Amino acid sequence: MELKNRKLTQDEFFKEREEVLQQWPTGKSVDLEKAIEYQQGIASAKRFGDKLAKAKAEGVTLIQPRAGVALYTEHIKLLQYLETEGEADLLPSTIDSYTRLNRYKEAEVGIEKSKESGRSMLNGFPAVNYGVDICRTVTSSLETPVQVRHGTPDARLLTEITIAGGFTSYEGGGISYNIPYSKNHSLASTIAHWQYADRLVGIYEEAGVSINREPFGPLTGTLVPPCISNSVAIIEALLAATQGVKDITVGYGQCGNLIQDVAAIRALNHLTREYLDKFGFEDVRVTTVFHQWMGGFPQDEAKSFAVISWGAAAAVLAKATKVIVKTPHEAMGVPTKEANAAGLKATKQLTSMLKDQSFVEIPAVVAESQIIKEEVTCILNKVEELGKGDYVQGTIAAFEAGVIDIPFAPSKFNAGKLMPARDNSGAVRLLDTGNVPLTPELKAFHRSKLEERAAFEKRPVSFQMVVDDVYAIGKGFLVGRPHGK
Amino acid sequence: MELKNRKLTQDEFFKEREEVLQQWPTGKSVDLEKAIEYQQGIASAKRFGDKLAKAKAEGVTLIQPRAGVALYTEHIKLLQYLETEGEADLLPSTIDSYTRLNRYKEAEVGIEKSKESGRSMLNGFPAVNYGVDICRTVTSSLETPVQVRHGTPDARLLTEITIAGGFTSYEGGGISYNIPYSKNHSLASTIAHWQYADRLVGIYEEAGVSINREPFGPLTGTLVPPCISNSVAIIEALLAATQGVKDITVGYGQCGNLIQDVAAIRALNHLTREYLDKFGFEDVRVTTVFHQWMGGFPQDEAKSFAVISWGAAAAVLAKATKVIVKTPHEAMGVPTKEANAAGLKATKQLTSMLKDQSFVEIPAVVAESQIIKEEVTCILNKVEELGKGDYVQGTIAAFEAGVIDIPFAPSKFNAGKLMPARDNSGAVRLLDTGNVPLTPELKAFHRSKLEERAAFEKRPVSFQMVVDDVYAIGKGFLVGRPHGK
Amino acid sequence: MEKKTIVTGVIGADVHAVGNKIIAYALEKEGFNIVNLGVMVSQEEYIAAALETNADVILVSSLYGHGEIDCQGLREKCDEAGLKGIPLLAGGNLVVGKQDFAEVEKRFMDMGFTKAYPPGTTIETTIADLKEILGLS
Amino acid sequence: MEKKTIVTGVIGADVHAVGNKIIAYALEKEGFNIVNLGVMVSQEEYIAAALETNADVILVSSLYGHGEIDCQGLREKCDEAGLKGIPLLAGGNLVVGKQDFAEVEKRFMDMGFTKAYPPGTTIETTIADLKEILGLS
Ligand code: B12
Ligand code: B12
Repeated sequence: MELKNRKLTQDEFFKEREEVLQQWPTGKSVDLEKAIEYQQGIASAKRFGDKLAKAKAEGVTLIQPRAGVALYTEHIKLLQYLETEGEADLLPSTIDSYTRLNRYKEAEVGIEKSKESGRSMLNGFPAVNYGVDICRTVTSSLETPVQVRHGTPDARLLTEITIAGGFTSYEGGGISYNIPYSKNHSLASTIAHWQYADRLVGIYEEAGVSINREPFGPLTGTLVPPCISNSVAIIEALLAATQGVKDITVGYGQCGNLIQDVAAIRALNHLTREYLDKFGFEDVRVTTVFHQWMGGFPQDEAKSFAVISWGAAAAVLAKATKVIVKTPHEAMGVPTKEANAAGLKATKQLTSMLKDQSFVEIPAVVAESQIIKEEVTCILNKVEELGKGDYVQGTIAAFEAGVIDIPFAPSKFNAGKLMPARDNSGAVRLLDTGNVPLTPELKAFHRSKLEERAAFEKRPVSFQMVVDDVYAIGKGFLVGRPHGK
Repeated sequence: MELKNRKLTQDEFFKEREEVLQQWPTGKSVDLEKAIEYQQGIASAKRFGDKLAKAKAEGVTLIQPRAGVALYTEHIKLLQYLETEGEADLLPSTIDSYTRLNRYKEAEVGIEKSKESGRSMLNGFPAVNYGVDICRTVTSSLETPVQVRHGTPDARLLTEITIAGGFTSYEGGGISYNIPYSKNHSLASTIAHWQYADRLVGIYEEAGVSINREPFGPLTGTLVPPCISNSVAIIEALLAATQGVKDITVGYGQCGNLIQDVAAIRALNHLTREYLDKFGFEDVRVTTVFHQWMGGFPQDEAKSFAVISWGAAAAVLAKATKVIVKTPHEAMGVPTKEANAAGLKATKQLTSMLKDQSFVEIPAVVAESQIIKEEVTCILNKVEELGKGDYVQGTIAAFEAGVIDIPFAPSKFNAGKLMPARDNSGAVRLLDTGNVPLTPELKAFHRSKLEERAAFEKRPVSFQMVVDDVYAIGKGFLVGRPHGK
Repeated sequence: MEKKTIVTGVIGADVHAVGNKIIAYALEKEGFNIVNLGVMVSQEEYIAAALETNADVILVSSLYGHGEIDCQGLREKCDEAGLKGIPLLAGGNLVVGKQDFAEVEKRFMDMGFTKAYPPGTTIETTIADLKEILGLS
Repeated sequence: MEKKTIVTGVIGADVHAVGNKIIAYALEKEGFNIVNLGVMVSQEEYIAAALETNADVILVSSLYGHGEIDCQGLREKCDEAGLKGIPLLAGGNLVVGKQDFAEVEKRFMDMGFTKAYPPGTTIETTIADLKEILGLS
């Protein structure tokens, strides 16, 4: 059957489900009815969506770390520590890379090796191997809502197990957990897998249990232009809503120029609402997440604190509903719990201290967000056109054609023709628009911004700028200037 | 003779000088001619003013720590460490509190006790007790320009010794090192003492040696409204220029609201230039310094990093010529060298990363700085009026009348009638203008800003807001809200 | 019940005025009779004020790091002046640098202080302790 | 002088593509012949590519923390495939978490790697070392 953007039927879903639950022995223990009952018993204070809605109403920005280790007892201790010592408002369980690739056998080895060596040999929490009950042990040990964060192209079994396991929010999407995280998965396959995951959330919704869903905003985390990440987020929001999801948090990864960063969240917030409304999803709740700097980090911990704090400040000034927090160990490896808590506390300081300041409506931000909106509209119009009105078909065709194109993506289904570079103030612009269908005016705007930089640096606009920009942050800068500039 | 704002004659200066050099035995070793020669031998790269001028031309923000310990060998090691490991662009020698109060005997005890106990029992470097030669040992051990930073009402001997000792910049002023730092010194006495210090710098200037001078901008560091700190900085710049000073850095301590902070530096920069020009000092060079948060700090080190970083960001976005850096130990005590370097590195990360972004000309900043300019003009017009055109007489009268009034100042020569409080976005406004001669429009502006906050907090505008604002930062906030707001 | 009297001030050559003003304001609001000597207070001034006002407690602040030097001998001088046993509290940033507070506390107890407080002591703690020391709670 | 050939790639289930693209670009610019396998490269793929192109070095990146597991046995497989002695370099974020690099290095040397590099190794270091290993400098 042709893949379309339409709600899976009960038949389709439950037929597929039989297979999914057999992918690993722990699948057998998922009982949907009991799981719904279990979820219904979770108090509002521990529900992700409720806490986000409250924050949105109050205009404050919540803080959330990334964290996950191999052994579940250690994982609980880690999350409890981040909750108390780290003052986290929201908690994660970051899933390990083997699980993300459905390599549960290797995850099992990782668990065993971790037990032996006494240190976590996995880069996250292997939820599938543990199964429903241990997940419930984890989520019920905490006062704070917990979300599954991963990067899994085929996350169907993980979704089943973790939602039954008491998690109340779930990150990912058919595009955002494919193109930046995978090499060989076709978009058709991952979109189908995520229709399943979203449909499962829809079924919970229909039973009165609201699970928050979050497309992964930052994509590859490196020089991703706001129009690209916004377009992907909006598409995934539409796809999720189609399957019955009612609570969506759209995200964006900090690029570093404050005006552009605030503008990107502003545009994302407005456009997601507009597009959902346009397709009849007026009842879907929208919140936003700002990711602190997702690219390469400085090695030095003090310098990392500065990058973290700058991200915290931008998140608050943009009035994002939550901010995902990095740690002073970012450049080194998975952080210790102390380093994780330190990143949180630095962030909390600024989400508190700056909560009464907003940059959302200053003229420069409004102007920049107007540009992003125009760009996104160009892209999404083309997606609709290519899909003849269908966003799934349109998206697949758009990636094929390079209409949506994510810089530095490992996927072979990504065109890789778009070339981003920073302008003279550090905002991310398009050096080569590839096949992204911007209007001539918009293209000229990007070009002029880069010419401005080129003039300042006394060199032509060229690919060397892109390379310099990737290296720049390692040297402490945002814009990669030639020597002596 | 009546104290006036006029250049000291050679006779007056050298007569006074005889006395000054006798205040402590090390005074004898100051030989002005040889000192000028010594200063002439200091290379441009190690001269404070030259490095500032270069930074101003390039539009970058330099970083400078505070640091000083009792034993000079340790002091040298400390500064070398901050230079290499801390990546400081400019260095300080922070003077201890006994020296600041001319209690050289107690400083001597402090040196002895430090030798015995192996830890610094003084909160700074006792330069007078050490004398010219040891100061030269210090300044010549470093690659970077070094400044004397203190808080000394009568700094005449300290100035003589340290400039002869190779320091190329000198902080302080007759108002800014009196009212926040002293209880009983009359303004007349400290202004006279600082005329001496400025005249000495003028004599060096006339011999071709430029010493940078910096009025202490932040004053008490706590809820100081920009119009007050700007007025004091401009007056001290005028007084210094009158004595022949040619290189002045005017300063401001972060209040926390980004728009107001950038606006304050903008207004300070413009107005200092204007007033110097107005009085014929077109040849005086002006640069600016932004002080990271000068009030009470959070106890937690990670949170301190956030406050430090936010100050660094504001400094760069305001395009200040340099930023004075706090440390993660601020709330605890004089920092270790590691903590000091950490504060510097966090700051360096942002002065590099954000150097291509400026907020100086955004409309909200321009509007806010317009208000500050109007306020300062009101104050300085009144100072001129009270002094019948003489800024020294005018200043003394202005403090007496509360026309200039510094919140939380310990000095009995400060009126203490002005009452600052934060508005709903955290900008510092005037709850009670005391006798500060603002126009009715400006008063109404302040009032309306505070009424806005009062309405939000559902309580009347009152002194409790001031108290809440002082406590707020200890709880992580800028604005001290009543419970549950 | 009669109002208790507390002498407050910042000792030595220390000019940190903010905490002092805030403490005085808060304690007054709490119903204490406050004799605030402000900043740069000598040992003699504390004692004179305590004698004159028949004070129940002397609350010494020191922020600038020289507290350890400035506070030496205060207890002895109190004893001599006829203020034997008067509670002496010290707080602020009592020593130079970040030091293990247990050790700092010990040094101040050895000097005869009733209690010593670490940096960042909240006004709530200060009030609660004062009430306990004065038998008010 | 003949161009030296280097096989590059990110091992295992690792998809961190940025460093890999940048390294390939920089080494090519430096005059090397680069066979870039991209991300998610298996041990077998490295070996096949090295054999096919008669490579002089295999440069293994691993960022995501599982490098220690993924790299086990690579040297033995090289030996078996007839690539005895081929320089094997590993770099990136080789292990989970912030660990003492001396120990990490030892573990990789014990696995038969020629050299192992800590996080944040600059491209300048990478180029300099390659030249030394290949006797080009
Ligand atoms: C961007 C990024 C991502 C992007 C990657 C997008 C993409 N497809 O490329 C996304 C968001 C998708 C991502 C995902 C994940 N990531 Co990631 N990611 C990063 C980050 C922030 C930057 C990496 C980067 O691009 N650096 C810039 C490039 C230029 O530098 P580089 O890759 O380090 O390479 C340089 C040097 O290391 C050296 N080098 C590299 N290889 C070699 C080899 C040799 C021989 C030599 C000499 C030199 C050398 O040369 C390069 C140029 O100078 C790092 C942290 C960091 N470094 O700051 C984390 C990091 C690598 N990620 C990490 C993790 C755990 C993950 C995830 C598992 C979970 C997660 N956090 O989401 C998934 C993994 C998915 C998978 N299966 O691989 C961890 C690894 C932990 C560990 N080792 O202990 C890190 C360290 C973050 C952290 N502290 O937790 N990530
Ligand atoms: C503002 C400030 C200044 C202003 C003071 C303006 C003024 N006249 O008031 C200025 C800039 C002038 C200044 C000058 C100096 N300062 Co200063 N200053 C500060 C700062 C940032 C905040 C102090 C403050 O107002 N806090 C807010 C109030 C509300 O809190 P508080 O005073 O701590 O009081 C609270 C508690 O401690 C407690 N408390 C206080 N006393 C007592 C007593 C008892 C018995 C109890 C129970 C509780 C209690 O209750 C209060 C309310 O909660 C502190 C660092 C910090 N704390 O963040 C440094 C700090 C106190 N200063 C310091 C120093 C060294 C100096 C200088 C010598 C040099 C310099 N850095 O410029 C000069 C000293 C001049 C002198 N002779 O005293 C050091 C002291 C170092 C040490 N102890 O090791 C500090 C800690 C900064 C640092 N880390 O280096 N300073």
